[in-house]
Amino acid sequence: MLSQALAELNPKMSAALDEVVVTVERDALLQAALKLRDDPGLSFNYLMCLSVVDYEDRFEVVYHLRSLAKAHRFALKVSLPYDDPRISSVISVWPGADWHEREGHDLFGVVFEGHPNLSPLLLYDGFEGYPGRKSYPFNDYQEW
Amino acid sequence: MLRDLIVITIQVFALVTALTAVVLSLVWLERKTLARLQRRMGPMVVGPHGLLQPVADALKLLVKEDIIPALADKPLFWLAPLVVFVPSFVIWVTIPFAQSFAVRNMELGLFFIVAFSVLSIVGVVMAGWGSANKYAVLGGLRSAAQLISYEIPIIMVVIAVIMLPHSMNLVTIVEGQRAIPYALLQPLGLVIFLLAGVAEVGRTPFDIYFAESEVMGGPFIEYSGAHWAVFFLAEYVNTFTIAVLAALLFLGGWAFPLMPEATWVGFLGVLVKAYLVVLVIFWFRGTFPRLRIDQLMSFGWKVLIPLSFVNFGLTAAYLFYGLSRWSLALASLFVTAAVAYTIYRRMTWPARATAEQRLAKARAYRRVETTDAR
Amino acid sequence: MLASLKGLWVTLTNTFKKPVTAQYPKQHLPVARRYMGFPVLMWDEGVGEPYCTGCMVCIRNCPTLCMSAQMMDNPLFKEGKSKRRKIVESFEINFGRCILCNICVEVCNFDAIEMSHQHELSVVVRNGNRATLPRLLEMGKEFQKEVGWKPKGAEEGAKEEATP
Amino acid sequence: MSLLPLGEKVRMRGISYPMAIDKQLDSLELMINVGPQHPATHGVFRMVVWIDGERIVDVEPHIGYLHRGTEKLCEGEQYSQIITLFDRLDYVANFNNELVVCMAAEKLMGTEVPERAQYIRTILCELNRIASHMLFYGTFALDAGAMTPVMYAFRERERIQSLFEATSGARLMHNYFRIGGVRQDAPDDFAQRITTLLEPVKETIAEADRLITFNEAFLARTRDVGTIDGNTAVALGLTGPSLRASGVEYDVRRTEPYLLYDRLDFIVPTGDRGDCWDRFWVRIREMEESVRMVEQCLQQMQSGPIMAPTRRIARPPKGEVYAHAENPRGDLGVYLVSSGADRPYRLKVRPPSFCNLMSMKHMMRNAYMADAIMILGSLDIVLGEVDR
Repeated sequence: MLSQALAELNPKMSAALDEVVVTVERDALLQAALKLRDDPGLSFNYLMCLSVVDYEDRFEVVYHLRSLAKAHRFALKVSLPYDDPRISSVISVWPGADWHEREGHDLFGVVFEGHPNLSPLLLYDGFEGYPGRKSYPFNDYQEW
Repeated sequence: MLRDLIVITIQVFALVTALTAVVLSLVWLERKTLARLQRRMGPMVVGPHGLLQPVADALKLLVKEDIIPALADKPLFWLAPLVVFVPSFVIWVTIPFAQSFAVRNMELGLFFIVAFSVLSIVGVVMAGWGSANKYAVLGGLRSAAQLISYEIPIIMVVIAVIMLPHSMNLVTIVEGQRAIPYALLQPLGLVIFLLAGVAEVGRTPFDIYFAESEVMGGPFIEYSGAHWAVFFLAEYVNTFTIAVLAALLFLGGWAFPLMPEATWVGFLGVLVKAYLVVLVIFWFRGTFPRLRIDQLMSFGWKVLIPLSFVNFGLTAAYLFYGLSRWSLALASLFVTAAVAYTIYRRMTWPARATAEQRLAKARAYRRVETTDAR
Repeated sequence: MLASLKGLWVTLTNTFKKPVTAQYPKQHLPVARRYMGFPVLMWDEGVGEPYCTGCMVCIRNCPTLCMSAQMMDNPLFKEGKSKRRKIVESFEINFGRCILCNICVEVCNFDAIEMSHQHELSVVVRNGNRATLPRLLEMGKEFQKEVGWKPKGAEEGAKEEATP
Repeated sequence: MSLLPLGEKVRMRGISYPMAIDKQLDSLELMINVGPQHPATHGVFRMVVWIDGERIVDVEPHIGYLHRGTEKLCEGEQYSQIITLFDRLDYVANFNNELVVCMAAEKLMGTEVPERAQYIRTILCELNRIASHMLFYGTFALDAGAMTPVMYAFRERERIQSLFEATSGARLMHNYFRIGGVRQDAPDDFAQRITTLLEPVKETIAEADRLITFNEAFLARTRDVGTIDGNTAVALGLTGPSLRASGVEYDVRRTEPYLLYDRLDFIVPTGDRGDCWDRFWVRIREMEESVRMVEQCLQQMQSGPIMAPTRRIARPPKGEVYAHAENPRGDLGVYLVSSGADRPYRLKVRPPSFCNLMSMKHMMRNAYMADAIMILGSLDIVLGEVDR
């Protein structure tokens, strides 16, 4: 069903333990998201989690989706190049992505294009660097 | 002339001292009452059962640094506590504690009281504006709206009381209750007086203008030390005033049947009744959540004010047609009960019904689920 | 207003029940047997030395890095009085950093460190609560006396008694 | 008086423009900072509120005052140490938090948790839910201005926490669940203690109904305040009791039973209007259900092992997993990416309060200033979890 719905978007299917993982290209994300939400057979209307993972050579943005009506879930993945982490925002599809995307921008520097307000959420204004990334130094904090 | 002046000075001094003592006792009583309502102990350390705690509090407040915000409007900021404080004390000049136990027994005593009690609103609004704090402004505006609207039911109820003995003199009013306290004649009046009185002194459930969880003390947010202590004093004096007035106007004051007419007995009687009313006010505070400002206003204008007019009308009819006392008491009681039931019916009833429905729905869903599983 | 009257009744009935609070500085509520207070070092009465050998396993496992220790050769071992080849020379726990997580106790192979029942150790200085070896052992002896502590190796399988 | 003098440029909602003056009423919007230190924000949370009189025009929440970088810290800690960090996320529902991270790691390692451990976990999680909802009941009533319920609620919380102390050794930060089981077996008098504990809890829940739930003033304050309908709630990602109050029957315990919830008989109370009172009512009813669940668990519980045979240092295989569970505040998810080491490669927490707080803006539109406090209270946020 998933593969049918997303056929023209060139998805890569895989499975991780108990759930299906679908990877799509980043240009196809919005299209895929709309389809996932609006397809009556899928109706993934609930965005559970949006995480950004830093694999040092690439970023992966993972959307854990759930359909409340059909009671099924899966993970949608988008891979981003490390030096150009831009992705379209899904806030128009799932408004609940708002703060998750701001957090991803805050901690990882992933730019969610189309997000109305990517101001710092967890960090203070003017914080430099992206502390979520693996390259951010870990243990150089000072005890005050 | 000079002798008069000395006597007045002594009297006022005695009054202020007595009221301060009352306030200290009220502070202790409130803390203990609330603690017991909440199954705590309350102050226990300073003095036996924390009896000296209010004294310690007062001392602490007096030696505390008095901070004035840099942007405050200083004259207003300084004057506000006094403007709140003075009227609440001036009222006491005419409140009698026994037949001949008042600083000045005025013929228009009640008029004097009502007229002066309105003045403290100005002080609260001044405090709100003068503090240069947005929360204080909000609180000040709220207080203006609240206190002015709740003056009306109080005045209407007081008028209904005045009609019975045809006098504004508090001594005459109390003497008029020798046979039967007005609380039994006008239960509706007592209820309105208490509710509006609680709103007038801004205690829960009507403590909207200094609600801690919303405006964090409202007009008093920037006050500290002695300034704040003055507000505090005024608040408790006002509470006690409402209680004493309720005792005098409705509960028969010093005049109750089958008791010796000695002055000290009357004095004690008034005091006991006033403290009982105060306890009820504290009890309210320990039980009820507060209303929102618009709900407070609509409760005042749509419920209390019409009701106070009804109370007035009932009393007028009673006097005009010369009906029996019982008819007035019963009619008043009936109106009170009907209004209480209407509010219950409109608020609680639907909530209970929906709650039952939802639970039934949830239970039905569970039953299907379990049979499917098996 | 009937529901409000009901509410008034609830508070009124509670007024005449016994208060449930305790007057803290005067009255201390008992802690459970398992209560995890600050970690302390145990004292081996039989030999007269700490159980701790300074093996640093707790230090490596501590999530907040609040401890440090040093190991030395055990003089009693040379005399043949003790079976411990190495013994702790110095040990320091910064109680201000400790989060009372019990991990050090779990990883310890010698039953040398235990969560005591001590929990009232406030100080006014940041990092002002660093306990060194003598203090830790002192607290440990207190704790041993308080609960009748035995090393877990000795009471294997024996259950902890229920607590009040 | 320094209240925005006329003619000055004002910065509102990020845009700088000349003083907003309503031509007809000559009124202007007043900007108020609610928080970071405000009694009603339940922690260090700030919302900037623009009000027109008492009406809220706009509201902008600001979080992050408590950001400790838990996710990043987790990447540097062993799995056993991560549990201590999770205790500190949602610091009023510690057991539930520990459970999720343990579940994630167990799922990844394929560990089968022994039954007794599962029962102990279920009981403790449900008791913790009661404790957490008790806190909500008290503080929400306190927000509404009633000061007594908070004392009654804390009385019950104390009883529950004393039980936690006897079981795990700590009242709040337990560090009791382990990957593969629990740290220690429950004490001998566990069942008996819980039975004696549940009686006053039940009494307090009934008392809550009598004291405040159906109180007229409380109903006036909460009925039809901060309504949010089911579809909007789902779109905004609301979770937990706040979502169920809008009529969406989504409870992880029901839809994806973890622990032993498939063996227990319980109902999922839902509201229909999605207002503050519904959110309050749903939580009160959930406490009742939790009490019933604990009683059922006690009946079914048997003795047995409490730890699955695991290695001392957990090293989940390479892979990723998303585990979630129903916390008192909603659906707490943990996305765990493992590289096969003894530390997670990436650990993302999906905190329910975070998602609930996001929708606050939607509910507060056109509400009163006093309602804002009620709405914030009804969402039952814990800032430790929002900021992580």
